[in-house]
Amino acid sequence: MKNLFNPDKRVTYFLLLLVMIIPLINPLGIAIKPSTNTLLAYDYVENLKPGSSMILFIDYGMGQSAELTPQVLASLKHYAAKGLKLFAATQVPEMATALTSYLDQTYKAANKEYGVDYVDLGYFAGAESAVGAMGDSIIDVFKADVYGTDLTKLPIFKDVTKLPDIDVMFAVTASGTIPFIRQANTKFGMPIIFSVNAVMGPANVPYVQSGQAVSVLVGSTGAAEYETLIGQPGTASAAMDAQSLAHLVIILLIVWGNIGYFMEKHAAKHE
Amino acid sequence: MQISQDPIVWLSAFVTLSILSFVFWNDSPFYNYVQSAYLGVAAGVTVVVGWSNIKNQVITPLMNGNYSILIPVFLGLLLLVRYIPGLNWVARYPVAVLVAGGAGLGLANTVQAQFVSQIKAGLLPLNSFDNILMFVGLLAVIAFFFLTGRTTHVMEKLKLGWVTRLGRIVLMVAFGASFGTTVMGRCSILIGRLQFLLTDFLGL
Amino acid sequence: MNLIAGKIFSFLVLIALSVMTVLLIQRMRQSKEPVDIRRLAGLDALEEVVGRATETGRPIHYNPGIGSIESASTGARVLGGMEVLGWLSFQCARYDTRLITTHSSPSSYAIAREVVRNGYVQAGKPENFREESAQFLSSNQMAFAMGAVQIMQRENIASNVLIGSYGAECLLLAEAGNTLGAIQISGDTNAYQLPFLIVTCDYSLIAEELFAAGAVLSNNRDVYGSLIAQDYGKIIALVLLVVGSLMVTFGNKAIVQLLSW
Amino acid sequence: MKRTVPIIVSFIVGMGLMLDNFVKFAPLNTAAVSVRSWLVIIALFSIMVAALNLLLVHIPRIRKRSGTWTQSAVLITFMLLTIFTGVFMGTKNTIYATFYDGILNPGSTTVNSLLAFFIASAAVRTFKARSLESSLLLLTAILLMLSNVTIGSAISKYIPILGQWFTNVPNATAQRGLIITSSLAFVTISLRNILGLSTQWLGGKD
Repeated sequence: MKNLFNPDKRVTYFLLLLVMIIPLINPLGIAIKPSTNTLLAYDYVENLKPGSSMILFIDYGMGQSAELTPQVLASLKHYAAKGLKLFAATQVPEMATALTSYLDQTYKAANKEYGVDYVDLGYFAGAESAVGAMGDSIIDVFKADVYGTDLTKLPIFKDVTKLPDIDVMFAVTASGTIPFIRQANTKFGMPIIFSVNAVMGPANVPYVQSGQAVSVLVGSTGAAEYETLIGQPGTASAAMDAQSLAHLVIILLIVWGNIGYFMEKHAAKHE
Repeated sequence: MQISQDPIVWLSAFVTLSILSFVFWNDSPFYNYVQSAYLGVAAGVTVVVGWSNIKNQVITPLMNGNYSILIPVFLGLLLLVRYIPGLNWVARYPVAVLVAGGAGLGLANTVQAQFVSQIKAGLLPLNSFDNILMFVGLLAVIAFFFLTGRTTHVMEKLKLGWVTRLGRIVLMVAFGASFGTTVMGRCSILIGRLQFLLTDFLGL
Repeated sequence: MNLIAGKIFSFLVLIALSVMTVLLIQRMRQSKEPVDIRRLAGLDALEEVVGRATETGRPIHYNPGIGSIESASTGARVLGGMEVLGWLSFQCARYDTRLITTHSSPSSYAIAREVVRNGYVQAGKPENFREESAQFLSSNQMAFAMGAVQIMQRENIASNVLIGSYGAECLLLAEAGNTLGAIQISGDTNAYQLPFLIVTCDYSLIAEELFAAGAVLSNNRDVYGSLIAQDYGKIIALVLLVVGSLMVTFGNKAIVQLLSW
Repeated sequence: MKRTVPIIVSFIVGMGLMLDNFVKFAPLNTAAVSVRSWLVIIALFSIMVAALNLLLVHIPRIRKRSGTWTQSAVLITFMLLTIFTGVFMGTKNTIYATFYDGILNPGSTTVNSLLAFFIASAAVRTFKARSLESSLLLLTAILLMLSNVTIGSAISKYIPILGQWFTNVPNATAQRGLIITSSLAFVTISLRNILGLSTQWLGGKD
């Protein structure tokens, strides 16, 4: 009785791997229907007039990139198509090089002009304190872009010196939304679109309801929905079938474990 | 199926499989040494990126005559003094500025961003089932977090012990929601790795 | 010099909270009043944790998690855990029960070693203090978790106490303790890890309950004072919510304007 | 000099940056702007110190050949190689790029992916409905798991609707309660730091 309901760990690992690999090789093609959160973010950007400015903050480590990078790429393709001016920065050192490649895959690929349509500000230390300092002056915090050119010489900074001069913030975070809300939305009412790793989705619903955040996109499901909306299915959409089956297996494992638990408790009560 | 020719893809496939071997073989040497290599590279990248920032944000401005930057640079260098025995108390000054600066910036907006704004968002007209449920649930959760005798004795006197239990139950729904969504996050990272192995490496 | 519009109410709330916190901490430092906290399931279970270990002769394992003491957000939680550890080490010294603690940062290792040795000194048995009671494993999350799991399995622990600041490693620690049949108490303020701790552990201290338990066990006057101030802050929130919601129901937005003043 | 002055410094900096948000007072506001810009530079030095601190942990272990010193040796060699190529030959250099794309990217992602395995094994072994609370938690979790993925709406169109309702009503109100109460805890802890009532950040005894 014990090991039937309490299988060796490796059994569950093989089961999980199997259920993920099969749909990756031949997808089941279950339809992806965008949820309200994703539509909120997408529609907000659709209604921005061309030439509006957007600042992107990458606040997640390389370990979370599988979950959050698909959303960054989907959103940046959308912003490039809408002709938004993009300021991009990251507060995680190891993501500086990755940020450059994300910009190449989206803004450069849409042959936008560096220094005019987008700028790569690279890494900044100080997390929330630095975002607070950017409220005074972005140029003073960074002084130069990733390539070392003085920011004042870049055309994109013609009428932008501090954070409030930028129209919208897109914060992609695995550590917390509050630092961005505190230093940008609370201080000068800057609209913020968030993409968070899945664990933080439910905890940030109150900030959308209170209007402190435009929307909170949740993990890879949000990315798959956004890819569907911009009509460019990518890695997140391809992963959705594997996600569905993996979730089913984990639910069945929980139920199976609990059946064993209750039978054991029932048997013990009758001894 | 044609396996990729790119050596970097081969290296990352080797790293991926070595670390995955940990799951089936707890102290696999592959896992131990590949992980050490990865930790070394991660620390190295931090120093490289940090150094390029020091060049852009400290050295170039100093050479252009912006000497006001000497104050934070001096405070920053004091952090290194921590390793000289007997002098480590000097490092407390930059730490004081960092800790107090962060606390001050956080304090400045926390009350408005979290306390006041979320109370304002909680002021719902009690004319629908959802709004009434949210109103009672919010009061119960806040009452659950009464901890000291000064408030909990009053609650007992007013026979409101059930409010604390209701608060705990409503909290369980929130933790259940986070739990369920966490599973999605963890799975998507493993699926991302399998996608890399199947498509980029094996070319399926 | 004038106040910035739209932030005045928050400023007043902040001043009220600051004055309450400072006054209550000063008063609690002078008063002899014992730390009076509402019943906490996790706190009462601590006796059971020590009792189970003493009867079976198997050790208790404590682990404060991956959070570091230096950082503002995790430091307070690890210190709360260390206060529970102080009580645990005193009880273990009294009943000659073995206590093993595992750590991911040199600073939490050093402080824990001091706390446990102090427990043995207070119990009048300084010579019984053993090195195993504080072990530094690794600062890498996964290596740290697996190292602690191996020690738990090798020592066949009777009780597992996970009170501190955790990341994803708490799932590994709690699962290992559960499969060993150990009685487990957990506590953290991190809302993202609490679901896992609640489902896998017998008793859990939820969010600020952790600080309350620490204050009771180590008679920490400052924490007790600030907990009272927080409770008064919650009363302010409840009054605003009840009055505000009733007024909004009848179409009167006065409280909403007050909050946005 | 060793304790009281740092506490005074933290009081001035903390109070200054806090008041700057509420009060329009020219000298305070301009001073706060410069202090905020200082924080960025000091934080930059502190991450460099933290990274170099690794050398102080691992090099003695290599010299003494104690414990897992071979792993420490691998760690330090890769760290120094990365620093050398990155700083002197630039981040576009092939060795640096190979380390970045071939070791760091797969390494950190795969270490994080291990957690999916541990959730699967914990699902059957430890996620038990022990009490009313853990059963409520597990039931909500299962509903959210189904409504988060595409198969949920394929099974029945009510699952996503129910999932959305649970997320936007009971979950939202509980999270709002958590936000309000945790902000009070944050305020008291930050105040104790700024006012020097709790000085664990000072460290050391003297």
